[in-house]
Amino acid sequence: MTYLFNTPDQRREMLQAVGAQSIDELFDQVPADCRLSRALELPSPLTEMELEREVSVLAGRNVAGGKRVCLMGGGVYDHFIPAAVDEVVSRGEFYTAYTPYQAEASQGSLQAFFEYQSLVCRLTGMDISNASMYEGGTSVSEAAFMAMRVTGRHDKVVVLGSVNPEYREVLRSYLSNLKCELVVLPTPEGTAQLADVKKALDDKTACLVFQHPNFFGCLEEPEELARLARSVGALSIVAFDPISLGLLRRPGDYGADVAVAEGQSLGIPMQYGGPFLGIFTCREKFVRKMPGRLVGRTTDRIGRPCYVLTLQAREQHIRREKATSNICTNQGLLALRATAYLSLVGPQGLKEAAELCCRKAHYAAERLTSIPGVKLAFDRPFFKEFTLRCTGGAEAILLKARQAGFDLGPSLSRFGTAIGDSLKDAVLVAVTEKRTKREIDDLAAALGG
Amino acid sequence: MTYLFNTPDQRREMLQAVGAQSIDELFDQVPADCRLSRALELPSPLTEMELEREVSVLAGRNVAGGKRVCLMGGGVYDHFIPAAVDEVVSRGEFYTAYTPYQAEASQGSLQAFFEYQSLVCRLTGMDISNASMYEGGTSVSEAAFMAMRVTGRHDKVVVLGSVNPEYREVLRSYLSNLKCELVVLPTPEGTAQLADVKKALDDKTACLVFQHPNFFGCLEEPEELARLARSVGALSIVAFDPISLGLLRRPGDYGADVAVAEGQSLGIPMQYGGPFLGIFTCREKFVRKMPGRLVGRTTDRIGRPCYVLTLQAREQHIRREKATSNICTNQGLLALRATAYLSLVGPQGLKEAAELCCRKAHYAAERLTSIPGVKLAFDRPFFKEFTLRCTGGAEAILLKARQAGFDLGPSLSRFGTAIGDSLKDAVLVAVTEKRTKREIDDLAAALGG
Amino acid sequence: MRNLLAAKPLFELAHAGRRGCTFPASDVPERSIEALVPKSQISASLPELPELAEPDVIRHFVNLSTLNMSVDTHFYPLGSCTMKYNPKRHERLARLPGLVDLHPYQVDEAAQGMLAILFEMQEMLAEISGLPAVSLHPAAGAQGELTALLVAAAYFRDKGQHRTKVLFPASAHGTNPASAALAGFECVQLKGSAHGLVDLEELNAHLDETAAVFMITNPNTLGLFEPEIGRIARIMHDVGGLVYIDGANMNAILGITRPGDFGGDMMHFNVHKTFTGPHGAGGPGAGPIAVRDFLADYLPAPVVARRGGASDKPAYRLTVPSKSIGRMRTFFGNVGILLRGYLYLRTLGAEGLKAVSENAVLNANYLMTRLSDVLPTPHGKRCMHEFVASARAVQKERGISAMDIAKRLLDYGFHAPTVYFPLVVPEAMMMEPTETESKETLDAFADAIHKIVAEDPKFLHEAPHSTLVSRPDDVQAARKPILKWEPSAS
Amino acid sequence: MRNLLAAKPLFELAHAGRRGCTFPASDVPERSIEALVPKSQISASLPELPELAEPDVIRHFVNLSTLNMSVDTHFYPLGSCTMKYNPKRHERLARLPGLVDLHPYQVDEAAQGMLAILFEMQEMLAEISGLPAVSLHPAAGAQGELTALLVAAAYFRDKGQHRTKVLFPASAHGTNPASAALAGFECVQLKGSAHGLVDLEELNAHLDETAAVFMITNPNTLGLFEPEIGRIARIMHDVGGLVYIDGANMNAILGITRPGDFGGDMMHFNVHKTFTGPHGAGGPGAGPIAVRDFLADYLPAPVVARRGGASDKPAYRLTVPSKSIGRMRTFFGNVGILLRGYLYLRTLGAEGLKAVSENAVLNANYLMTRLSDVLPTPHGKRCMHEFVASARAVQKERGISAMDIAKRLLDYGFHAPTVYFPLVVPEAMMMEPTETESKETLDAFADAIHKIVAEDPKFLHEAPHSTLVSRPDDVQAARKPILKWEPSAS
Ligand SMILES: Cc1ncc(COP(=O)(O)O)c(C=O)c1O
Ligand SMILES: Cc1ncc(COP(=O)(O)O)c(C=O)c1O
Repeated sequence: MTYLFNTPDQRREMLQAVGAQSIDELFDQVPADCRLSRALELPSPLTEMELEREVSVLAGRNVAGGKRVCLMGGGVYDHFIPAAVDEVVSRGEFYTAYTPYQAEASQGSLQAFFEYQSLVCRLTGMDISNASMYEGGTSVSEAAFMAMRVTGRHDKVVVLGSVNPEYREVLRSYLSNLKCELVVLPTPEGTAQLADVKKALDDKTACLVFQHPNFFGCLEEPEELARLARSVGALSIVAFDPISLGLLRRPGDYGADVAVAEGQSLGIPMQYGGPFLGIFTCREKFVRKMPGRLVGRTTDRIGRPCYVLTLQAREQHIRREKATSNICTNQGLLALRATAYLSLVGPQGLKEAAELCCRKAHYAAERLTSIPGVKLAFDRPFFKEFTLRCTGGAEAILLKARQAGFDLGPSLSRFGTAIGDSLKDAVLVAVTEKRTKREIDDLAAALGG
Repeated sequence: MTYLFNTPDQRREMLQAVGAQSIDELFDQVPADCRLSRALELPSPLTEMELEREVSVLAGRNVAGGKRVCLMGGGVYDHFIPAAVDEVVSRGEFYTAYTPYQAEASQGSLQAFFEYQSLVCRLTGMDISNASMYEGGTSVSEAAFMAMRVTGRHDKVVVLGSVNPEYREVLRSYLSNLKCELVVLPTPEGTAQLADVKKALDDKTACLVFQHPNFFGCLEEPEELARLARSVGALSIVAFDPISLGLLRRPGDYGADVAVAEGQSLGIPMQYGGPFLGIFTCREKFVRKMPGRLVGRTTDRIGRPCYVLTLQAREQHIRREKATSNICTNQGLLALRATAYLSLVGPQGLKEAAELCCRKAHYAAERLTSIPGVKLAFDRPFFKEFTLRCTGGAEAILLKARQAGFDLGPSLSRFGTAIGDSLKDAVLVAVTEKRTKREIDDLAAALGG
Repeated sequence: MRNLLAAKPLFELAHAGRRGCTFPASDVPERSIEALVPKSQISASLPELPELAEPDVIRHFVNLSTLNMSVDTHFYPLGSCTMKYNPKRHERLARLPGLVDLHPYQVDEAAQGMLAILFEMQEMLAEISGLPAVSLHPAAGAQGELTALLVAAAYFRDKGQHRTKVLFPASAHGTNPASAALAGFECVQLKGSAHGLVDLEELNAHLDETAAVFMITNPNTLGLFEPEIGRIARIMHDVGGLVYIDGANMNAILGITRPGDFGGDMMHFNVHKTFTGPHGAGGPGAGPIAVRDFLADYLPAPVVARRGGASDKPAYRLTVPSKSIGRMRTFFGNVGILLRGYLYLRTLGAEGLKAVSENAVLNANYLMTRLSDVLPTPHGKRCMHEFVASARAVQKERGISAMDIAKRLLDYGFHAPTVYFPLVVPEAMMMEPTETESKETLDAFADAIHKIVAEDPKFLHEAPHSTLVSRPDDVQAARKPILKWEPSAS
Repeated sequence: MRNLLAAKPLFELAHAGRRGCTFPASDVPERSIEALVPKSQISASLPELPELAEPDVIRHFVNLSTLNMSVDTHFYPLGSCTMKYNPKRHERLARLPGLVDLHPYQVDEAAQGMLAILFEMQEMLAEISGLPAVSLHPAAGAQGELTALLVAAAYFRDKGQHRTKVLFPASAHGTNPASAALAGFECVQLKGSAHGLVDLEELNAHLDETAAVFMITNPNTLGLFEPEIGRIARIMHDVGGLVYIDGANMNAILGITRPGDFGGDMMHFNVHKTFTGPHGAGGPGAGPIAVRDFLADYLPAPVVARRGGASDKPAYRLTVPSKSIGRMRTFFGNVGILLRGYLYLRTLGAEGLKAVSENAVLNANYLMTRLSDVLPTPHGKRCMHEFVASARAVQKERGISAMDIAKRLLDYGFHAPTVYFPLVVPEAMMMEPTETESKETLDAFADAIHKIVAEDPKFLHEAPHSTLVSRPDDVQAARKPILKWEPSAS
């Protein structure tokens, strides 16, 4: 009982002060017929030493870390995380604090989140950023809901088939009890067919959602897509890859109305899927309609500059059912990770990382497609990730790679109908700045290239 | 160049302010004939990512951590380290601070070291503790030198053969350019022969040095040894095992004049031999003769209680060649580890740990001596460590164990003449609270027991 | 030991040409980037990120951190937030490479250790809630609510029922109505009783065949256990609706009573509260939900299943419930936080978990008693894990508001309680000490409050006095929002 | 954000019966402890350690930490201490299980990765020093001195020479004479020249066939490079003695000049200074020594050797030099610190290392220039990596002492320079900015000093004003030392 403070003698004293005979008496308000009359059936307690032993054994049963070489993608990537990022988020004053409602006791977090918002605006070229959403998928949904509020159109949302299937599934769930139609435009060539997009959009459409680079790794034509949306009064919502902005044009450059992202690449470990970081940015004019917390700068009683949570009137704890979102707990500590990461890499580091990813991915694509039976699924430019089709089947190549110490994937069959049968022999391969030529060569050799 | 701040433009500005044409000019004081006219030949620089990759590979070439089971001893032990200890020493304010000379800017370290001194006094039952020495071996030497100062006897130091051979070797080196005789009393039965000790001590003897539990794991008769020393006016110096004090009598209880220890067991990882913690405690009356830093409590300008480095007149930076030791940089951060460790385990935890070590060591001794050809070297009570003789040779049993995932040892042959040929088939085995019955059984089985 | 220089805005610390993290040169055959990516896609300039060296960054953020209060440094009795101690072993173990470096799309057979942990977490939460089917998927409590409501919607759709209303008491947390609205329900807010409890008549008055879900936090926001919870559930079930238990206050009743036992059909846990997340200055959390058997098939995907019987296939796998509402987020869930919750539960066991609630409730009652002379608690003679005291008396007598006391507490080295919530209590001060605080701390805190209410009111209006800033101007912040740093603004 | 409650002495936070770390029950067959260990050996009572829970301990030490200044938080221009930034990658990598969990007696074939690192560290230090034989064994600089002096003693003994004297300038660091005395040498302290350098005549006057070693810090304590170092070495060699270079100030000359090139026969490095240890609030350090070929056989054991040629034996092994003086401590050395030094050198490479010194020297010269109007530097128009300014003028004119300025700097958020050392400079303020500080920081520091010297002297005598305590009473502390907490003393 390492965490409980009061000793039996103290508990007695306290009960006496309270005027109760026993601790049980304090629970008198709980009706007898609701009380659990037995002990919970949970595994027996463990000391720290035992816990460490047991969990280390379990961790050892995962194929991860150590000598593995990770080329997996699909929205989560094995990017390098500088040690200084870990150091920043390891400060107890950050990670054991609550949401910074009490401004005087939270200037550290508040300023850090203000800096996060500022950095993300600069990264994306967008006007404003909130202080984080749950992750990339819900950011897309929140963006679509905001588009409905902004446009007043609640009937139709158009999303490209080249958008991460999980993002699309989340959107479908979020819309499942509403009357809004979700139109998914197939992208058999790996990217949007502009003519189809144009056809799908109309004056009932709240927004067009696309991803760039998209789920298959391919580059879309973002400026065109944003223009098409604009032309029918819909918002363009792009899901981008933060690392790609060390090389590619920014959402603000190509006219996106809302730019969201999974921020995992910015210094966040893969940890089997979360916690990650939902980045959410948009045009200034949407500020009072946007979801999520915002930190603003102001001055204090005697004019000193300081930071506070602001525009809270949008949020659930004030506006309740009229709130712009139901989000309360967000992903503060991950936003702090991204802040530290962006501060450390700076413009030049981000460029280096992006170019390394790009170069190595192209080298890997070249090497892997030299393997008989393996080819690129799409003839489209890509950034750091690409889709391979494998005559021998997706699972076979993944297994072969895994046995040689390389993790590829996911296999697109994992996504079922959200991707469809036509790509069930396909796998994703992502190459980050961490991979070396040697590893890529070894992988190709292991796969028979 | 992640660590260098000034950019080329700033360097130019600064040079201008300084009135120099170039950085080179600043080095004009270095005579030309001393200047290195070539670049240093060092390995090429590595980015953080490369460094991590390279060092991880090297770390992987050591047989350590992960799935190994460590039963090695000889002064360094695989005790459990609570995560909270790591958290405390990971605070940048502690580990990136200097020696707390500037008291107002160092109250955190000063108070922590004051608490360290207090805890160590309570642990040992001794009057005073300094704020740390390098490690156990030099603590022994420093104690012997203090004994010479205190007794005014500079001719003879007596040390038992059952003292850690490395402690004895250090003492020999420290005395190598002095006229002091170092008498080592053999302990063929594993512990001191009191009659021999008595014979060896005389009124020229500065001190008697013994270890308890001793290097072979055996328990000495500390009270008798202290008494024998006292009877000739020599100081008794004991090297103890901090964990053993959860069970065994304290140096203060049995009348030691000086009690020193290797503090590694108190929350410090094994890290191939250092940095560790030299514990140094003694009687109050030696305070002005003792080596090492001391933190004292005092009050400030307006009477507030506070902490300062004190009795610095003993130290090299004030007393120079008359100083009580040459130590300057000590082992502050390791003292902080021990402070956190002792605070966390408390009296009850220390008792639990000590008893677990003792019980498991005895179980292990029983199991291992049931292996044909393996027997205890000494018929003496022991605490957590014991010496085995192996008919098949020491190296053979170590190798066999190692191949099965168990690390034993060291083999006593490692210590050459400091131990002697009679024990060259012997190995040490230490059993900490971390070991399980299952592991011990598996080890015994792997060795043919 | 403040260093205001290093705490300047990040952007003002930057200098052109400085580098933090650098990357190695490319080792693959050199080709120009334009040969790989169409030039039209390439940005003409780099993002305008600040240029800093690693020491700048560390000194900046370490200094910022010291401007925070936190559980590691201060007593933090923020009501409704369960600011308990976050054990350091969790941080160490959650960092094990086999856990932290695991890609979410790693195939099941290569993630058996993780799946075993998550499966066991599902099982433990089912046992603690008394509700057999668990989804670890939701990212936080609010998403748990939304998820459960969409599960309910799917269930009703499946049964061919058209239920449109979600009901909740006025004291409900803001996420309850917000989630209901987001899920496409109509929100019905019920007035509470004079005792701070659910008013059964009011509830009855709003019930009909369109009632889908009644959402209730129990123990409620006033720190009271709804004595009529059994009847409330029966009434709701009688009209064919479901009862949702907002589990934010589970810290009061672990091993004492279970939502499934007092009539709940669905609930969420806030792992970052009850199972010591930690809070991360706002997040992340994890908001797993537990539901009754008949709702299990609608749970979002994926859930972890264990293969029964002997098999040479791996024991654990991800599955999709047969009528699943789909996903509510990408990937499995906020695994890093779930893991910490798992470690907590494995450390405590059944007895330890019950002791958590016992001590949380004892601490709250003790503190309430210690403060009763100056800050009486209008609702209830006893409380559960938290209580809502009122500063109305000192406000009337001495002109000292709840806000004044809260701000002044910072000077005494304590974080403030939640103030002005819930609205039913005038000058509300909602205090939740949690079980990981000692009597000594509670006494010191109570002593501080006693001193504060005797201080000069004018002095208190200007509190805090020891912090870097005092009483920020929220109105100014909202009127002309400055939401990012700009060169001119500095 | 101070929490003075948590910063109370540890012992006052304790409460009987509270537990922090607990251990599992024994799993081996139960036997009474008395059956294992003689009763007479067993303590009748437990040590009187405080009883605390984990949250107590964390909150206590985290709060204490915030009472420190440190490199992570503040500019720390402490002269002679090389308070440079400690890279975070070092902390991460030094924690790798294969390094941190390695037992020192692991056999060589099972420690090849570690031995490879240590071997390469030896090689790199040999190259940097210009002295071919390296021992990584000593625990800190002072132990490096002692070790080298014992090496010299063994060498002279071996050559049948009876040399008894160690000479050093008056400005030598205290460890130099202390080490010489400990090693059994007679200490001869030489007066310095008016320029703060070695006085050659004075040196000559003390040289004879009993002179063993001349110890010299170069660059010296005034931040000046001894221009006559070549001649000094020749003089010393001419009488058959050896020259020891105290390498504490190596940060000034990395890749610029090498002790082996300017006549040194032996030297130590302070890895915790030059190669960014970190300092750990007093330690640990690592004080490897490098010596000339003819001294190599006397080095302490063990050293790492690489097997030449093809062999199926492991490449690296520990060896004992043929005439080794033996060990100076247990085990290999302060490996954790050596490792950080290794990581630093591998990060920087030759060019980076030279840039360290260039920038360290530029920063020092710049700061010296910025302060020259108010705190002139009496010795030298230029300095190396540090300089010793004097507050004599402000002291005379305004009654403001070096101590006043130092203490007041704390209020401005800067750590103080070293004061009143070396003694040759009146009102000395010894400043070493290091290379990891920016011009902006140096400017802010210089600005602060300019402000301070214009402040009210009386106000300054009572500085610092913003810290928890101000001007502790050292005399009281030493007169009746209180060296541990006792119940009565609180
Ligand atoms: C009663 C109650 N319900 C719901 C929530 C929302 O949970 P979360 O913040 O995890 O989304 C909270 C959190 O503050 C709460 O206190
Ligand atoms: C010039 C000089 N020599 C020697 C030393 C002693 O080194 P260490 O503290 O590592 O023992 C120091 C350290 O302060 C020093 O500055």
